[in-house]
Amino acid sequence: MTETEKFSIPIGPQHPALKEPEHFVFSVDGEMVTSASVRLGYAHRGIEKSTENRNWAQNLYLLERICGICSHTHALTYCLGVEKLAGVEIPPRANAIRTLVAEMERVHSHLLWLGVAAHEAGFDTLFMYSWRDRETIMDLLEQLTGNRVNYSANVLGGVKFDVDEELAGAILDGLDYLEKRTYHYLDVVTTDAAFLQRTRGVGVMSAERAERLGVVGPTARASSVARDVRIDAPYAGYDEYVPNLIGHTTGDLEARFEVRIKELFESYRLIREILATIPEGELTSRMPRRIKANEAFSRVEAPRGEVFYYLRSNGSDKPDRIKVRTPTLCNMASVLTLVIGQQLADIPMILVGVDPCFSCNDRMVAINRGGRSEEVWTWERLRQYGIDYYGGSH
Amino acid sequence: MIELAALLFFPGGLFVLLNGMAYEWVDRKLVARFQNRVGPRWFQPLADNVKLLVNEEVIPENVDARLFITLPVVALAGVLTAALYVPIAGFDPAFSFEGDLIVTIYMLSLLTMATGLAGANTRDRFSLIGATRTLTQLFSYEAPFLLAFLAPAVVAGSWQISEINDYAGDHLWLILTQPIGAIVALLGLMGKLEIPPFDAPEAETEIVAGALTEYSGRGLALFHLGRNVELVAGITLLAAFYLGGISNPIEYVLKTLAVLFVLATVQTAVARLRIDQTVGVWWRYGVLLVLLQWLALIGAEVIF
Amino acid sequence: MQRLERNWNTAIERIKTWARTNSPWVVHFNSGSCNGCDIEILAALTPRYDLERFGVELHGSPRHADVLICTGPVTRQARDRLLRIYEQMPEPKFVVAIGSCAISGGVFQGCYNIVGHIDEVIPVDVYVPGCPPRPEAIIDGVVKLLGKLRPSPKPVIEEPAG
Amino acid sequence: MRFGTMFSDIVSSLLRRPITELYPVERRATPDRLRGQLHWDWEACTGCSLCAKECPAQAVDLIVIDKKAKQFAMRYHTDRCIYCAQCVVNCRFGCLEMSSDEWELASANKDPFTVYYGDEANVEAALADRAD
Amino acid sequence: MQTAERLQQARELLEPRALELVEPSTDRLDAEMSPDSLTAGVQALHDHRWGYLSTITGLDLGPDDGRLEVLYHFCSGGAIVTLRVKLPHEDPKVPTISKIIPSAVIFEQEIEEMLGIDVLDIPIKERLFLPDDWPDGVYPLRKDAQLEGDNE
Ligand code: SF4
Ligand code: SF4
Ligand code: SF4
Ligand code: SF4
Ligand code: SF4
Ligand code: SF4
Ligand code: SF4
Ligand code: SF4
Repeated sequence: MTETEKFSIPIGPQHPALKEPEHFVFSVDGEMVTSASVRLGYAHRGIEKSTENRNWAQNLYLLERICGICSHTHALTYCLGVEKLAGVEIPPRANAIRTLVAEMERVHSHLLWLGVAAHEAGFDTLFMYSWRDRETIMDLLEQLTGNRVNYSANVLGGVKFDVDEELAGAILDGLDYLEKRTYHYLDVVTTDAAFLQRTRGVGVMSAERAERLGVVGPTARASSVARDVRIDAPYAGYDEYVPNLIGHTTGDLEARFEVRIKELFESYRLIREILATIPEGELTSRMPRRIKANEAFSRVEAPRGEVFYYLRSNGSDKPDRIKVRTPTLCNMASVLTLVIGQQLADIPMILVGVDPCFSCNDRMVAINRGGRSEEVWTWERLRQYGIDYYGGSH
Repeated sequence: MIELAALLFFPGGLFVLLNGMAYEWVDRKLVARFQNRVGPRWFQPLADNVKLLVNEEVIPENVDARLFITLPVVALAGVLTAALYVPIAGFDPAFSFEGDLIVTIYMLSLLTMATGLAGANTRDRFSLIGATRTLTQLFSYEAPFLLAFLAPAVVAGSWQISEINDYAGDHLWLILTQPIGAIVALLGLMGKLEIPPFDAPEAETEIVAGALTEYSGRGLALFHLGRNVELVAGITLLAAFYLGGISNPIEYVLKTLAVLFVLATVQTAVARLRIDQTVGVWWRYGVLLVLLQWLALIGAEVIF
Repeated sequence: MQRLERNWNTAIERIKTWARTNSPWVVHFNSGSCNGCDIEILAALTPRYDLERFGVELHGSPRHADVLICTGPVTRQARDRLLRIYEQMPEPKFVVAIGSCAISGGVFQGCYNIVGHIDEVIPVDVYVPGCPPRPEAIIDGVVKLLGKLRPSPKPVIEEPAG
Repeated sequence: MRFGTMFSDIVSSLLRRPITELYPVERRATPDRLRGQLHWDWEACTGCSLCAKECPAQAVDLIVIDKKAKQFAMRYHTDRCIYCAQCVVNCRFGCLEMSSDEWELASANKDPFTVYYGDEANVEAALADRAD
Repeated sequence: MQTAERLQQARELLEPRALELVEPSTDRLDAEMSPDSLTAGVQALHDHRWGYLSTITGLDLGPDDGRLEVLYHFCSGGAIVTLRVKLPHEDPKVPTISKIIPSAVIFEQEIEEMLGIDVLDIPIKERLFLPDDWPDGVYPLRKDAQLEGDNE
């Protein structure tokens, strides 16, 4: 096989669950992967450029809508950055409320992920139940913030709303229920035979590899890389409400499930702590409309890993440049490099393994031999190929 | 004249179709209830099928149009024929002869074959993969499935469905004496119907809708109906053989619904198997178990 | 004789309409949304809201679907895909635009990679504003779509321009 | 390793009523904070335009009819609005409010999405202005 | 290890190679690099396992300054080290760092596409974000880019 072969993994353009559609292309020399690239851009809207034409307040809502799943994370990262730029200190109560919403968002996001992952594995019952229980936290978020997704909880300089006794009580009740259910899900993902055969030992990533590739979030932590911005560089209220780092050593899919579910318990604990000890005080500080020329970084731990913002102001009421780095992009970058120099047969495992979301990974591969007829490879066939290649010891 | 009516309306044709839709509803409703939701209304399958029938049927380019149109008809005709040999609604089968069991089982496979061919014919990549998976799966469960249905035939000493039915009615329920066969037959039926965990051939998350991705309108409706009929015929056979025979409508309803209930439960409680795992399960355990049971049966014959 | 024929035709029409309004199968396309609307659509299928009550089934293949549910503003890269999916659906087909950005561009108005909103690319039957609309509001949209079909079945939608 | 870990859920669901809420037949009460359609109290408005200025989606316009006499109308697009409440925060005179009950805005055409607020004469003036 | 210690370590690594070092705040160290010394700086951080590459930011400093700038952000715990490279507006070139840190490719692709910065020897040249029919030579993140639709 001397010709260069190209694989491309088309990701269903219509995709009810989530995530931007992406498109992988692998070039292969014989058995060896020589290059890998990814095509993004189906959901590329040009947000970064548009921030330069909008004022600081408008950008808050634009950036919040980079992604509806971690919307609060993006809004929070932006607010923290802008407040740093302007040198504004926000009241402690506002900080606590921001942290509260962030943790509630983590709960919703992890439950969502559990459901989607189960759906991808063909376990619709688990999907239905985890989403049923997720409604509990969605209701609470709606009661607290006024919207189920894209909460718009933040304003520059603080938050929009307060928590009172009654709401706090409702949240605590909701948590009690969720905690019970979470124990059950932990049990399911760690013991269900049918489910484990899709996750145990699949997509293993060693600690060293994860470390070097700059993988972030639960994916990194499942490979025993202790990386969590909430602990490393506490922001908002996290210096008072300190999460414990949840790690795992095996680095396979099962570990990633376990890490995420165990993080839920941490979030429940933090939420309870916040509600018990929330400081009194104002909700907002005054923000200037124009911000002097300056630059700042802002890092926040999203449910899927570190979000990184670079912000630069030039003295006007609009930013000069805002750069957004999302965790998914970061983990994607590591996939691409992980496969170079690997055997073709390893690709599926690596893809499934590194990416925190599987929606598109379990799809298929088309091979184009030197531009001639397009031969179609299924995921299964590729996997089968891998099994055969390694002597069928599977 | 009466025979023609039997063929077209009762217990053949129309009745089986309606029965099939009703059972599809029961199945979907049960799954919905198991998942703590309300689920579809009672006329849902009817509405679905009528809608598909009246909708436009798109015939994609570069397919063999004649095959594209005839395959669904063949599929439905096949299973309808199979249904004629099965004691639907507790009445004696419309037709019956020595050896009709084998014919029935093969007629039931016709649907799967047609699905596979339909997928291969459309040349869409998802369809192709779906077709490959469908056929792979067919070849893996066919043998154990057949063996599981032949075991009752052997003890009854006949290859005729009505006689095995009578035998099962007179003796201890075969599910007690041949539990392994019963389980394998049930799982085989699930494989045939491509319901979870054996739904890899149409895994929506992976290959959209498998072999039938390109079908719309009438063709899709016929495949759907075919599936429904297969469901009825399959569980009727299962109930007749393993649950002590079916001799009247009441028994029919109770026993087939019992099988359906088990079917729905299993399907809700498990995750999908990958296609290689499906094949593995069948060849490694399915065949082995059935053979074991055969050995036990032969042993029992010899001893008593 | 003529009356009989007319009655027969209206009866057939009635049955068709009945079947269509009771079995809307949907396919979903995200042409650049923030995922917010998409997760709410998914949520509408789960036990709490259970769209299957109305006969809604989510299908992966546009060939099986009667209703296209669109979210998000249309990005340059996604435009052709959107058109292609719409063209693949068999007649009669309907389109529901979910979320403010699908209707008007919402917060993304003016971004350089946006070509516009859904109804600039394909005809839309029902609009559901919100950012994102709650699952109940999505159900409300579906119910309004079905209501629209009911009195007189809408004839074939004209082909999209462009 | 066990099979059927979800079995307990399945059994308990079979015995209980489904959790599904029967919307639109039954309509659950919505939380007070829910952000639905925007409403404007024109009597309190001073015409500062701060609401329109920071709206991220250009969903509100303040139409000045007569600046001296403080006669204004407001055009609001429910289909552009992203329900973020920045305008509510911005208005120092408390003229803006988001309804917690008007969120079923779906429509088969786009006409209802453009809403005019203001007293009758002003709305008419604004409409006439637009017609030109 | 504390943030200050980490920054001190980075300072020692970068001192010999940087044009200028500043600490704008307690958790940051900015190192001004020339395009030629960039790889050496990255190599030094990489060899001593100092943190991970968080992202690469490209920016246009505007008509007054007339230059482009590329920032390489490295994070380790709470510390952020930024290597800054200033480039001319005409014909900007930086070396690739993907030989050292392979996962940088995606970020380098992005600055190429969005700002028209030529990343020398980058292994992949394909489009990442922009649509297939995007005109060549239009770089959306440059201040002088003429973009339709981007009005307001
Ligand atoms: S977040 Fe990324 S993909 Fe989305 S608009 Fe911005 S640059 Fe494009
Ligand atoms: S990581 Fe990014 S894409 Fe993923 S859910 Fe969060 S914001 Fe959305
Ligand atoms: S599952 Fe992973 S690869 Fe697929 S769209 Fe989501 S982030 Fe991308
Ligand atoms: S499998 Fe994919 S296409 Fe199907 S519902 Fe799930 S995410 Fe959507
Ligand atoms: S309407 Fe709002 S939630 Fe929906 S896709 Fe657009 S920005 Fe996201
Ligand atoms: S306070 Fe408001 S109304 Fe008064 S001048 Fe300022 S903007 Fe205008
Ligand atoms: S809620 Fe937000 S989008 Fe709507 S009008 Fe007010 S500021 Fe504009
Ligand atoms: S911010 Fe308030 S007072 Fe000012 S124009 Fe708007 S509604 Fe009127």
